[in-house]
Amino acid sequence: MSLAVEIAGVRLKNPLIAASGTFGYGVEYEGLLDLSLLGGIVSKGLYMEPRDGCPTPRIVETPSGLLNAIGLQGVGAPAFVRDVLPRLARYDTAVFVNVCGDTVEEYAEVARVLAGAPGVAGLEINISCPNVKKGGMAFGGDPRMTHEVVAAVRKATRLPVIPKLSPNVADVALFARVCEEAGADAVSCINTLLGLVVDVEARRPKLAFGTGGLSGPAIRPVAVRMAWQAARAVKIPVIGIGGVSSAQDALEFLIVGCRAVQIGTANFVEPGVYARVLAGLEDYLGRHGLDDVNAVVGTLRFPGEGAEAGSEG
Amino acid sequence: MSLAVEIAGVRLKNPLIAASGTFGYGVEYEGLLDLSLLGGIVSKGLYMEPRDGCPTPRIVETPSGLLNAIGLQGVGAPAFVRDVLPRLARYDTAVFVNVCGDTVEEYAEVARVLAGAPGVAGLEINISCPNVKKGGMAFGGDPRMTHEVVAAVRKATRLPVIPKLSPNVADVALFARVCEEAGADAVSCINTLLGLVVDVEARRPKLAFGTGGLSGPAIRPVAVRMAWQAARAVKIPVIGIGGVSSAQDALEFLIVGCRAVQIGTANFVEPGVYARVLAGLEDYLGRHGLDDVNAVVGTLRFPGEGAEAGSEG
Amino acid sequence: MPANRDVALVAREVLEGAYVLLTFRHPEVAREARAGQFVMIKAGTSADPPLRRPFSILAVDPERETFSLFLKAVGAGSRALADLPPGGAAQCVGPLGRPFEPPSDGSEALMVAGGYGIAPFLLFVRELRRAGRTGRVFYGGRTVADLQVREPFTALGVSLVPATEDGSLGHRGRVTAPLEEYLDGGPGPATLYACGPDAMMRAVARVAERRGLPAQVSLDPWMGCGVGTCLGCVVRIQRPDEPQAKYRCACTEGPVFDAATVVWPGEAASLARRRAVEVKG
Amino acid sequence: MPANRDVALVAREVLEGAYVLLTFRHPEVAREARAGQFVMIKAGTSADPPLRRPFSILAVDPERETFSLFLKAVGAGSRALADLPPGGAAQCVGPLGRPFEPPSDGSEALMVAGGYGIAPFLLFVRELRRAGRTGRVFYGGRTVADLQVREPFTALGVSLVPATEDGSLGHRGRVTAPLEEYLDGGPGPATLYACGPDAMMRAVARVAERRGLPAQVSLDPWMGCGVGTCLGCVVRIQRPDEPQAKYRCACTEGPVFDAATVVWPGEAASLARRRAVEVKG
Ligand SMILES: Cc1cc2nc3c(=O)[nH]c(=O)nc-3n(C[C@H](O)[C@H](O)[C@H](O)COP(=O)(O)OP(=O)(O)OC[C@H]3O[C@@H](n4cnc5c(N)ncnc54)[C@H](O)[C@@H]3O)c2cc1C
Ligand SMILES: Cc1cc2nc3c(=O)[nH]c(=O)nc-3n(C[C@H](O)[C@H](O)[C@H](O)COP(=O)(O)OP(=O)(O)OC[C@H]3O[C@@H](n4cnc5c(N)ncnc54)[C@H](O)[C@@H]3O)c2cc1C
Ligand SMILES: Cc1cc2nc3c(=O)[nH]c(=O)nc-3n(C[C@H](O)[C@H](O)[C@H](O)COP(=O)(O)O)c2cc1C
Ligand SMILES: Cc1cc2nc3c(=O)[nH]c(=O)nc-3n(C[C@H](O)[C@H](O)[C@H](O)COP(=O)(O)O)c2cc1C
Ligand code: FES
Ligand code: FES
Repeated sequence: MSLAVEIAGVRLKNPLIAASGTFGYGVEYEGLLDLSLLGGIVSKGLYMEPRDGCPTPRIVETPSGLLNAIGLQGVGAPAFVRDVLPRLARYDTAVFVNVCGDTVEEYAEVARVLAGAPGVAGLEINISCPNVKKGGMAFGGDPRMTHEVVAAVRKATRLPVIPKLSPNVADVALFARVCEEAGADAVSCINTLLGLVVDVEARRPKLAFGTGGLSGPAIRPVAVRMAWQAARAVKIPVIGIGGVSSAQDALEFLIVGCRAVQIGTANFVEPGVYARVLAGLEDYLGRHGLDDVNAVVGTLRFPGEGAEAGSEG
Repeated sequence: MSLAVEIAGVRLKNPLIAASGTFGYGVEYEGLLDLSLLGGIVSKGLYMEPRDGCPTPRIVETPSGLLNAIGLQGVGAPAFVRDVLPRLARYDTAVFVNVCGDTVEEYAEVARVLAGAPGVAGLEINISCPNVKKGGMAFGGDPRMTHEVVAAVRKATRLPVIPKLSPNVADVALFARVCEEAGADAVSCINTLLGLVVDVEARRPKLAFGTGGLSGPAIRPVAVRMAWQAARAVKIPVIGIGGVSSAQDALEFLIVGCRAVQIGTANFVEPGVYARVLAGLEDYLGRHGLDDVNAVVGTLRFPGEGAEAGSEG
Repeated sequence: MPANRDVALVAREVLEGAYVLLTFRHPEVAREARAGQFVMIKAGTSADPPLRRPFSILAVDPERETFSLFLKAVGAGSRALADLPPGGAAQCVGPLGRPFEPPSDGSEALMVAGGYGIAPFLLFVRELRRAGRTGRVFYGGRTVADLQVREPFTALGVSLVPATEDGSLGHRGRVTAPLEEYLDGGPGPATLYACGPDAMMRAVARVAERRGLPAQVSLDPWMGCGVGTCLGCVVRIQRPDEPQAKYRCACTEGPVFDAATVVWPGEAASLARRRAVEVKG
Repeated sequence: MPANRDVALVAREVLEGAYVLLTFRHPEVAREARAGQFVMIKAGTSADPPLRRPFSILAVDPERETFSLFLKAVGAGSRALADLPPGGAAQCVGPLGRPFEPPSDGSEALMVAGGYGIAPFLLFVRELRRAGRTGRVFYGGRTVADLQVREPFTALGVSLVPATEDGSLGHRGRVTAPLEEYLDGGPGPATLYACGPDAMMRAVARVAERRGLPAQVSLDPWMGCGVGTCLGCVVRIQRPDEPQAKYRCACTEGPVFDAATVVWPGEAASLARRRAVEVKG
């Protein structure tokens, strides 16, 4: 039975990837689980410089979800290359780096720093970062800015470029197409939904920053819908993200057309989630008489339509 | 202690309104609760003609949420006026009607039918209906179509006109402003988020229709954020909707600037929800030394900003 | 009149095979419940899963103001109820739905139950008895563990014919076999009542149609609210005077329907066939 | 090495005042836990509330491979644990975090606990005793019901000084009062350890600073993951060699911190003051 998939020329031993910002730099889980179990890891978001992040509270629970405003606390790209990458080299898993920037130039610069480093499988472009030149509006909310960032990173590196789509848009398929046109090798879909939780006693937002990003099981139906829309819109692979914590959840994304799936918030809930999801995937394939996980990709039968284009795998 | 609020010239004895499609025509709850407890009721969506609705399954549970594709099963506006309105006249609660249409003309026609009927406090315009002339795209996803529908209803009636905003847009504030400009007296915010749940065994959507609308506690952080954005963008009142099932939830919407709050999915979960939420509101006002619920409207202190404009109440 | 209440678990008896007997205090349900009616109930206040679940009312004790459920833990909602600690809190509204109608004079009630489908028949047997009527229960399941509510019937002197697919109790095979056998024996006029898996209810409906007997089935579609507003529970029903089938709420117009009016999923609505049955029934 | 496991509730003892003692089987925690360490644990698998909760490890039984928690039900997560039926399932990872460090040679351990803050000190007392050291516990709460873990200490021959705000047990008032009284009596060198409400820990930190005593506090910020990846639990810490405070994860670099390095919320970071303390401590 084969669980291997290929994303943008990178072979993953299985379709499960740890999502950015929810798995640290990977090394935090060293003692707790075997990182080689994972198809891949996405580092937390990296700018050039180290960042302190937002004041606390940074996270608040919501019904079946999590709202966070961490503020991209991190060590910066150069320190990551120096201190973290060598430690990850021991594991048989693909390491993707989540690239951030205050400006288009910074994205390209981070990409260049990483392009030169050994052990990076690809770059995930976090276009949900606030654009400091445009008053903090997210790059990923505007098709033109999205194109500009992706094209700039594309120029800066030969590594696979994987923009991560924002769900805070009306038409995610449009943004997927913009990324494809700008030279992306794949897209990740989705980042967190913009949300607000109010502390009614204090009449302030519960998060120190104000608004935050909503993740977890609560958003899964929205994420699956968007991944489905994106997968229908582009030829490049789509990596599904949003509320995955079981094999069934992962299968939803695969069936609507994703080649791989990221697990985010569930890492916090259950450090052992990968082994359980992998076992569930194998069980599912076995029960359905399939010997390759790619055989389920894009097999959704939508009412009134034929089956979606099958996998090439 | 006063819980009364005013929306578009309509006085509500308290800020709690039953949301469209989750409270039937109100009369279904006659035996179970005292309808006069409610500030108002919004009927389920009405076209001119009776509708059969979607095949089953029509509803599927999601983590802390509900995904539905009912397909606006209903009796049609004329039958509502004839059979239901007289029964609701007995209760001391404001009756709003949720107006649907396949075309701009149908919206106006339904509005005219209702304008002539006694006992209608206002019209909520369901701009999330699919536009049959434009291949099924929702009116409420396009600013121009939104303007057209709202302006047409505005012309058809002197009743308060309250468009209900779709959350499936990038910038809900823009749509709120469009409605205000088109002559709306208030806006409801939000309708359901578009979602998809896959039956992985059958590799089809769990809903017979395919996609559906996500509601319930899961969406509350997104709904509160959008209500906050809408309330900052317009002068007309905003009615908050999304995942309310407690006084705290209702207060979140009031504090970010809503004049009233609708309760949807929670009607299914707990038919007695209104009495509990009202008691909670009174308790809150008491604890905070306030004697008017309007005093909390728009009092959010957002980090880096002054207090939002206080209430006029 | 149904009432919504926060209820406490008064008694809990864990049975074999994921079944459990739960007793709650709820005066209105205890006083008013009729056979075939149900409650919508949910353990605790977690929003996952969000909704209540429908369960038939197995028994009531008007003096203690309690009612009991016979519940099989199959998913998150039923498991949360089954795991309630004694004294644990649930939210409950009931009694809801349209009950079984007694058989017409002189007609014997033949009740066919599958698994937890036995639940509504205990109240029904008591109602029949109060009216001086008789009945007979055919009780089927996969194995003996699915047939755990037997004593209360036999204690009332009601004959209960068990059937299990694995032969571990009573007749080996489908429960409709002993039913047909009984009917073949040529008893007097009979009315069929069925509650259980869809396939079983369809089979009973077919028996009734073939033999020209009236039948009532208690459908169990997915239910979101139980009070007629979510429109999630609709089933296709075609009454004899209707030109075509209509979606009707199983929670308010059912769960008990005249079997001849049910348009079973996947089956073409054969109005003529149903009309014929209606005329005879 | 911490390990993640599905655990079953082995024993459950309900105490007064929403407190409960819970015992689970988890070999690694039972074997490796050190005083001040915690587990992240969640009852069942509902997604609401989604996350696990941190609880100090109260006691371990390496032979039975169990550990115990002393838990106060305050919200949905703790209540779900407190309501677990015997045999009920939880998900648990541990042992996590940085434990208390023993006092330097010749220094007496003065433990100050508020409410459930007593939990880490039972293991600590055992560790001290294994090292042939002594200690003394100051145990405060609002009322006597908040001071329920007393016998295990006195059974070990440790002196325990209770204090309640309502005077229902021991000294009436804050627990820092008997602590200061004891220190005023001029004992030998002492090291302070505090676990409890923030205000209490700050008060203990101030006592330590004023008297030039080393102190360790076990902070309890909100924790999302317990393993250093959500970055939700960060607290401001400024070490003597650092020019300014840094956000540090309480779950991996704490929960136990040198009190002199903690930048308490709302307090200006007074590095000079803290440096002075460091030098003396
Ligand atoms: C009137 C009535 C009376 C009942 N009486 C009893 C009784 O006495 N005892 C008893 O044990 N049970 C009874 N049931 C069944 C009981 O309600 C269900 O077993 C229960 O709701 C399952 O909930 P769950 O959360 O445990 O399982 P879930 O996880 O919700 O799912 C259980 C099953 O329901 C299916 N399902 C879930 N969502 C949908 C949907 N949207 N549409 C269609 N199918 C869906 C699932 O596929 C699964 O097979 C009754 C049902 C009805 C309608
Ligand atoms: C290291 C450590 C050890 C602990 N040991 C014990 C112990 O031994 N026994 C014990 O009873 N408890 C202990 N606690 C406290 C325990 O973890 C909490 O009581 C528990 O997490 C509460 O969860 P809940 O779901 O019951 O309550 P919740 O509903 O989550 O809330 C309880 C409180 O936490 C606050 N809160 C919720 N979210 C946030 C946020 N994002 N930021 C800040 N505050 C928030 C709420 O305002 C509320 O006051 C310990 C905590 C830590 C960090
Ligand atoms: C605490 C936290 C931090 C995150 N940080 C990042 C980040 O640095 N870069 C990024 O692209 N996404 C970040 N995300 C988003 C996740 O990678 C993921 O897209 C999102 O959480 C949805 O997936 P989930 O529902 O599985 O968590 C973060 C999410 C959380 C909860
Ligand atoms: C079953 C169902 C049917 C609905 N029908 C309508 C409708 O007819 N018209 C409408 O404007 N909104 C409809 N809605 C949306 C609700 O009115 C409300 O906007 C949404 O559910 C969010 O609120 P909630 O989270 O409190 O449920 C429906 C929602 C549900 C769950
Ligand atoms: S269950 Fe909601 S309408 Fe029947
Ligand atoms: S609790 Fe998540 S980083 Fe500490």
